[in-house]
Amino acid sequence: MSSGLKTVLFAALAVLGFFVPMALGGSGAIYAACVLIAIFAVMSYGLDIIVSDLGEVSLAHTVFFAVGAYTTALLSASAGLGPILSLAGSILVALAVAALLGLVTLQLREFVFSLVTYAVAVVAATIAQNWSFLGGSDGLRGIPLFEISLLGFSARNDQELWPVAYLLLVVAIYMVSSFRRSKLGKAAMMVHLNQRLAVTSGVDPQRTRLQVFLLSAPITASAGWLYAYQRAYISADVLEAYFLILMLTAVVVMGRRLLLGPLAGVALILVQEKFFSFGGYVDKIILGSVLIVTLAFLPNGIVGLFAPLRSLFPRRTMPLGKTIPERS
Amino acid sequence: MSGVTGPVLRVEGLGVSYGALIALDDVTWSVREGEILGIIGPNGAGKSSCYDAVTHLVRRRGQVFLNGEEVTDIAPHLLAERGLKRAFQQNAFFHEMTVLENMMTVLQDRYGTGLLATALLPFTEARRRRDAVEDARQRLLRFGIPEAYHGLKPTNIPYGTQRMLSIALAYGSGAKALLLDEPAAGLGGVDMTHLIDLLISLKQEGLALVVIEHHMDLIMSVADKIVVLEQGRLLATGSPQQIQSDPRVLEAYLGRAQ
Amino acid sequence: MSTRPVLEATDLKVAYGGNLALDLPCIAVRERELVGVVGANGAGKSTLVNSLLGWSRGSPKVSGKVLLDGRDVSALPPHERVKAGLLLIPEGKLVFTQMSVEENLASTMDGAPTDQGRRRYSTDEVYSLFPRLYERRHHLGSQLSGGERQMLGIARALRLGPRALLLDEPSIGLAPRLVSTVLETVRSLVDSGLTVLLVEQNVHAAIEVVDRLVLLERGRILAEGPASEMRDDPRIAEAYLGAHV
Amino acid sequence: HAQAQQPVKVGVIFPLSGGAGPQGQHVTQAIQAMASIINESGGVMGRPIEIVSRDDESTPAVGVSRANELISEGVSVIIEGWNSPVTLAMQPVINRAGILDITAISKADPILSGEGNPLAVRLNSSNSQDGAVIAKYIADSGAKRVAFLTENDAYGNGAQEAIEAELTKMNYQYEKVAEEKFPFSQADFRVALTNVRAANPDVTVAINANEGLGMPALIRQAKQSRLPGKLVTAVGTVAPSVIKVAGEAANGVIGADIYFPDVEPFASNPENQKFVKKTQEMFNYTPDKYMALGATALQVWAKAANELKSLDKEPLAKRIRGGSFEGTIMGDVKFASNGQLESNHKLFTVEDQKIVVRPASN
Amino acid sequence: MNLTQQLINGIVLGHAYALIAIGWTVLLGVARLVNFGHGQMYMLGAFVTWYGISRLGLPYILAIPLAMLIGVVVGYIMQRVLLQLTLKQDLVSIMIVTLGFGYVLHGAAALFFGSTGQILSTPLSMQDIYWGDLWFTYQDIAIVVVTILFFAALKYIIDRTRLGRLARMVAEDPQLAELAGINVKRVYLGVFAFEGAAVALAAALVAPRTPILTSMGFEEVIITFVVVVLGGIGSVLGSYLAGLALGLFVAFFGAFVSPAYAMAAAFAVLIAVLVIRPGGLAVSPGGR
Ligand SMILES: Nc1ncnc2c1ncn2[C@@H]1O[C@H](COP(=O)(O)OP(=O)(O)OP(=O)(O)O)[C@@H](O)[C@H]1O
Ligand SMILES: Nc1ncnc2c1ncn2[C@@H]1O[C@H](COP(=O)(O)OP(=O)(O)OP(=O)(O)O)[C@@H](O)[C@H]1O
Ligand SMILES: [Mg+2]
Ligand SMILES: [Mg+2]
Repeated sequence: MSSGLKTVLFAALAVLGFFVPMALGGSGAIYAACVLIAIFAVMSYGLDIIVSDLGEVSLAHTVFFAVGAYTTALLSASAGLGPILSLAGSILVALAVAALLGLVTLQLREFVFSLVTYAVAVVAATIAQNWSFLGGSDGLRGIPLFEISLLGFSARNDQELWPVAYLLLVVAIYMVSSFRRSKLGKAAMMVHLNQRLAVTSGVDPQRTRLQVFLLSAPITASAGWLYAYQRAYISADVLEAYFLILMLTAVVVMGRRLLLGPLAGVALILVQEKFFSFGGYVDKIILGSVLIVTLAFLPNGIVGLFAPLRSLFPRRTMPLGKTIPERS
Repeated sequence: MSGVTGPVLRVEGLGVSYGALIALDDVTWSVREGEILGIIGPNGAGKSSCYDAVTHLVRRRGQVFLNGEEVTDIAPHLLAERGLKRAFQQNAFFHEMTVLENMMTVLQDRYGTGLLATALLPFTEARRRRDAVEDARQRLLRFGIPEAYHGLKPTNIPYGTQRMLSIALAYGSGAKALLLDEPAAGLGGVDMTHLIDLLISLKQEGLALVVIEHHMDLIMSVADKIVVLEQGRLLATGSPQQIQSDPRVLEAYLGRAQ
Repeated sequence: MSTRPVLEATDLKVAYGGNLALDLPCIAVRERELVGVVGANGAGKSTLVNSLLGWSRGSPKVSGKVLLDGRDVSALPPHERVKAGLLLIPEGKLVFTQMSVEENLASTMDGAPTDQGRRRYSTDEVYSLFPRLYERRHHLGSQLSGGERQMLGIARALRLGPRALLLDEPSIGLAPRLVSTVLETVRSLVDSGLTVLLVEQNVHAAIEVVDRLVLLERGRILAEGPASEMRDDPRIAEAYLGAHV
Repeated sequence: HAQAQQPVKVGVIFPLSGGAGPQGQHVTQAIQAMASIINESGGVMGRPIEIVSRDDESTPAVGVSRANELISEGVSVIIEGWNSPVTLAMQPVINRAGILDITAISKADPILSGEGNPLAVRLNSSNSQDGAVIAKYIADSGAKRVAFLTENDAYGNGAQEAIEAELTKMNYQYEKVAEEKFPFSQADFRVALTNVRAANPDVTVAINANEGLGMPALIRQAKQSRLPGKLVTAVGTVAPSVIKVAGEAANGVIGADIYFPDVEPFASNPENQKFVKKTQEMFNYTPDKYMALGATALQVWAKAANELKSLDKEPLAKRIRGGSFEGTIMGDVKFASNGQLESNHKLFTVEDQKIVVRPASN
Repeated sequence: MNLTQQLINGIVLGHAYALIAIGWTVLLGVARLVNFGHGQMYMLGAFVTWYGISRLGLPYILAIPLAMLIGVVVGYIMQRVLLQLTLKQDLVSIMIVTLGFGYVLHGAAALFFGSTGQILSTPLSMQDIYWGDLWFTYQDIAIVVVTILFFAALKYIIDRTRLGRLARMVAEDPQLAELAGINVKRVYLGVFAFEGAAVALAAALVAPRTPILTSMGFEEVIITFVVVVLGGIGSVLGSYLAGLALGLFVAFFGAFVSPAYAMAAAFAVLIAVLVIRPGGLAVSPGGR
């Protein structure tokens, strides 16, 4: 498919996507679900470029999510800033944290990397739970409604928040796809697939890793930003395994390195959890089985089942786009 | 070919040790543009280590000069940016990408667009990508990798062709000095002739080439100058003729005269 | 030289995805025979030796019959064929880089039968074949030079007590004097009872030592015959004009 | 005739799985029992109550989406709250939807701060109420060397502060010989206990809301490590379920609580008798404090609704906050103006694995 | 006195950590595999032991092998399912599939054993030993002894025996290992079965120290993770020392600072260590 055509198709898709909740009947529950899906998808895209492109499994992305959420809570509730400013704030703090984390983990690979990032998440959770500045275990309350006065925009419920959530989602996806076509994206793949060759081709692995981190963190953080407004309350639970598992699953379940994979993954999980829930335990068994079956028996992920649908999930590789990269 | 200036690549007193083992000791050579320097020597003589030393992939002693400018302390990837490229003895690719994608990837420094540019000017990016595809195809063909293989994964093409691919990847978007480690290993027949033509044409473009080779017919036919290493030491330097007739070399390396 | 084929393959077909990479009606190696397989890159030499073991780093479709000492091993997985004495030294990566030379040589499946015509070389024997390995015995595989790896690869195979040995381009990366050494070693192994199928790019060196030569082209046998006859076969010369400029 | 009418939906959100799952299920059952009691006596405004129950999995994020579900199912009231963070997360969502939100158990003080829900109502006793009774016990017992084993979160620290505040208020002279904090999930207290034991306290106050795991473990290990002095547990942390797990070790533990099915004044309270009987026949289980609170929540709301002939949040909340109700299973109850149910505590000792209320106190 | 008691706590804790981690040490270091279902397998081991003793009325000494047997079965099934991914060395997928198994195990166990806390009391855990002020149980002694023996045996097997070597060969290059006559799949299955047995044994010995819940296991897998990486991936001796160190650290940090922050502090230290020494405390023989 020519890239021009692709762009057009995506534009069309992007426009259509906005009307999905209405198409589904536009009930409160639908909007609530769609907004959450959008938010968590954005959260997952941040992780996606680390897992799929850098080939590392970061377990610290809940931290970036939390950074976004807490910064927003503090700036909006305590400092009384509006959404735009709190978004800016969230991104700045996220960048700072990412830079720190990136520098610390520059040398680390595979399991060690995963463990250290996990350690960071644990320490972060402890801090969040005990530091009264962050509300301790009671968390931060009183986050105002999402209101941009100079646009006269205000979102009292999920339906009114949907445009924001959807915009954020589209931007995030576009950023990810741009990243993957950009120099940086290619460099990430080179470092991931053959570091030695990457170096002798003029790529600086450490700089690349750092830059990818610095791109990934704000994406996840911006999800935290909107989540804070949507939930109006933030506590240390945003650092819990729930979100981590959600992210990881979403990134891989559809089949790795699909542009729309994480979105579809999140949608799948949340729809099951919200509308087809059989109670905590059975849900766990279902989610677990889905992970096992898709990853172990469907080499191309769930999407592999619907080959025709492929065109909607363009392979995240270069034009010839024939290959299905497995390893990470 | 421009008038012969100073050497493109010069190494002085290069030394590498792995723990107790001294793999390379006080080795000096240089190569001018449009020149092919051959490095030969028994297995384990330190040839590959010499490359690792030049490209700063190992801790080493001595100095390295690129275009007369000292680059001893420069990071490996920057050396590559400055036009010092190398191939490895063991084939190296980006697995999981097709041959063509491999080639495009190493052309990023020429065709790649920055993140912002990609985001803001998608169509420019698309155009550059199309150019990249075309250029990659041309380069692959030039390095003797037939169209039929472009869609395959590197591990799925014949070993000989894999060799050529590694060279193509190493050369990437171009270089001032190119270090090849046994390019002819596993090559034969037409591929061999192809390699020779390739080396000659690269040389004629004014590239400074260093070639480690065990394939005497090849090296003797293309090299302008040959360095012989043994046990990490410089055993002899000279023209192919001198080397072939040098008794020490015969004894240490060539065995019964070819 | 007895005439009973130790290793025999009939209508061997190998296809990668769609394209047929190998199509041999029959190829056989007799007791104490050294058969050389030559051919241009991509001719299918590796595919041939790999498919005799049913082994590959890719995912080919293999069909056909492989007989070892008259016993059909086509159904066996690679490791079983190895146990049966059919050994392959692949091209490319052929040593365990995370293990010392010593461990590489120790890493054999013990207790495998050393039945008729199988001789398992002792560590000392392989060290005396390749003194360089002895010097490096405590180094990790990753620390070996290209040539040292080749030697280690061959040495490992000998330790496994081969009945029939498949060598895929052993001279790659070897210094000229070693090339002859290695090939002569192979020859002497054959003389001492081993049966070898040797894939070799360097036809001049090969033709010196082999009994029979098989010339592959695009997966098919182009020519086949005793080395003596093949030596001045035009097709060989033409297939290898590149080799000596 | 009530059956003809279409039912009033009541949303119920508690953890039904995970560590707190069993208790959450019991509370839900108690509420169902109360619902059928109410329905038998005419329901709410002549309409039967229909319980719509959800599992918050002790996770705020899940709780919020469950709340959203119930809202879109059109429930008239939501009774929720085992873990404070989950309650705090659900409050704004339920509040914005304009639905009455009654918190049954979650203890955190901010629940009543009005930020999340200006019309909050909570039944379980607050830390400050609890502090008094424990402090009183310490003073009465004349213990001088006091040690604290405290869960290191808002609840635990709050509870300990409350107790100490009360003690100083009574200006009772004592020495805090040890203070060990531990995370909620902790199950191995050997290290902490070693420190406490070394301090040789007269009384050790254990504050641990982790009924499933932490509290029984703590009780057992305290016994094994031969902790000197008395072991006093924070109000409402030693339910029968805890004693069941802790086994013998629980004997001698002292605690306090606000409801006991078979102790005066509850024992003779007909409403309570009805409730106990109902739960036993429906789920053959004798209700504990948590179950009673859940049931009372529903009962109070039903009374208010029937009285005002309305299901709207505003009037009902106003009626409950600062109001009082007669003839609930907890007797005649009164709510403070901030929505906190006022309760009175009773001390108890565990004797051969049964709760024995001490006549002494109150 | 106090310090000695804390020392005992630390030593027992440390050996418990090491024992829980042993399956992973082999998995990760020897075969380059991971198992995020480790924690749930620990939970399962604990509950099977409990079920054997309190429901089937087995003696403790028979309940342990029962738990290990179930562990082997679960491990085997997991690897059977994972085989393709394993051969591809697709670590990310392996991580997540095993995570999925953890989920399934948790859900299933909760449905089968119920989600109320249980006390797994064994003849050993019931018997306290008091030396003056000092307190510990026979269970604690058993943990320490078994751990030491287990690690010694494992170290010997991996470094000295053919079995260990086979596993390491497979770990590095399965296809090449095939050419050395090794049945690669069998080795992978074996390693995972071992993991199952090992973690079940750990559970049967360690779990009696605290009440057990079907929702437990998260802590365990994390501790294991720490121990294995800190010890230097694949280094048997390393993980033993790392486990011991972690135990003592937790005990003394708890003693002098506060149990509340012990784990976080341990993680902080871990980060520091790994940033300085990415290889972990010991350097791995096989592995990466
Ligand atoms: N990373 C390393 N650690 C320790 N020793 C090494 C390492 N790399 C190479 N060596 C040793 O250094 C010596 C030189 O190795 P090198 O690869 O340079 O030889 P070479 O000249 O390239 O041989 P060949 O022609 O066989 O490739 C060899 O003896 C090898 O064993
Ligand atoms: N894994 C694979 N997947 C797809 N095609 C393959 C694969 N391996 C080999 N082929 C194809 O099979 C044909 C024969 O390859 P093979 O490696 O056997 O050639 P060769 O004679 O060994 O060449 P060389 O001398 O360079 O090693 C080639 O066309 C190659 O593209
Ligand atoms: Mg070399
Ligand atoms: Mg080949």
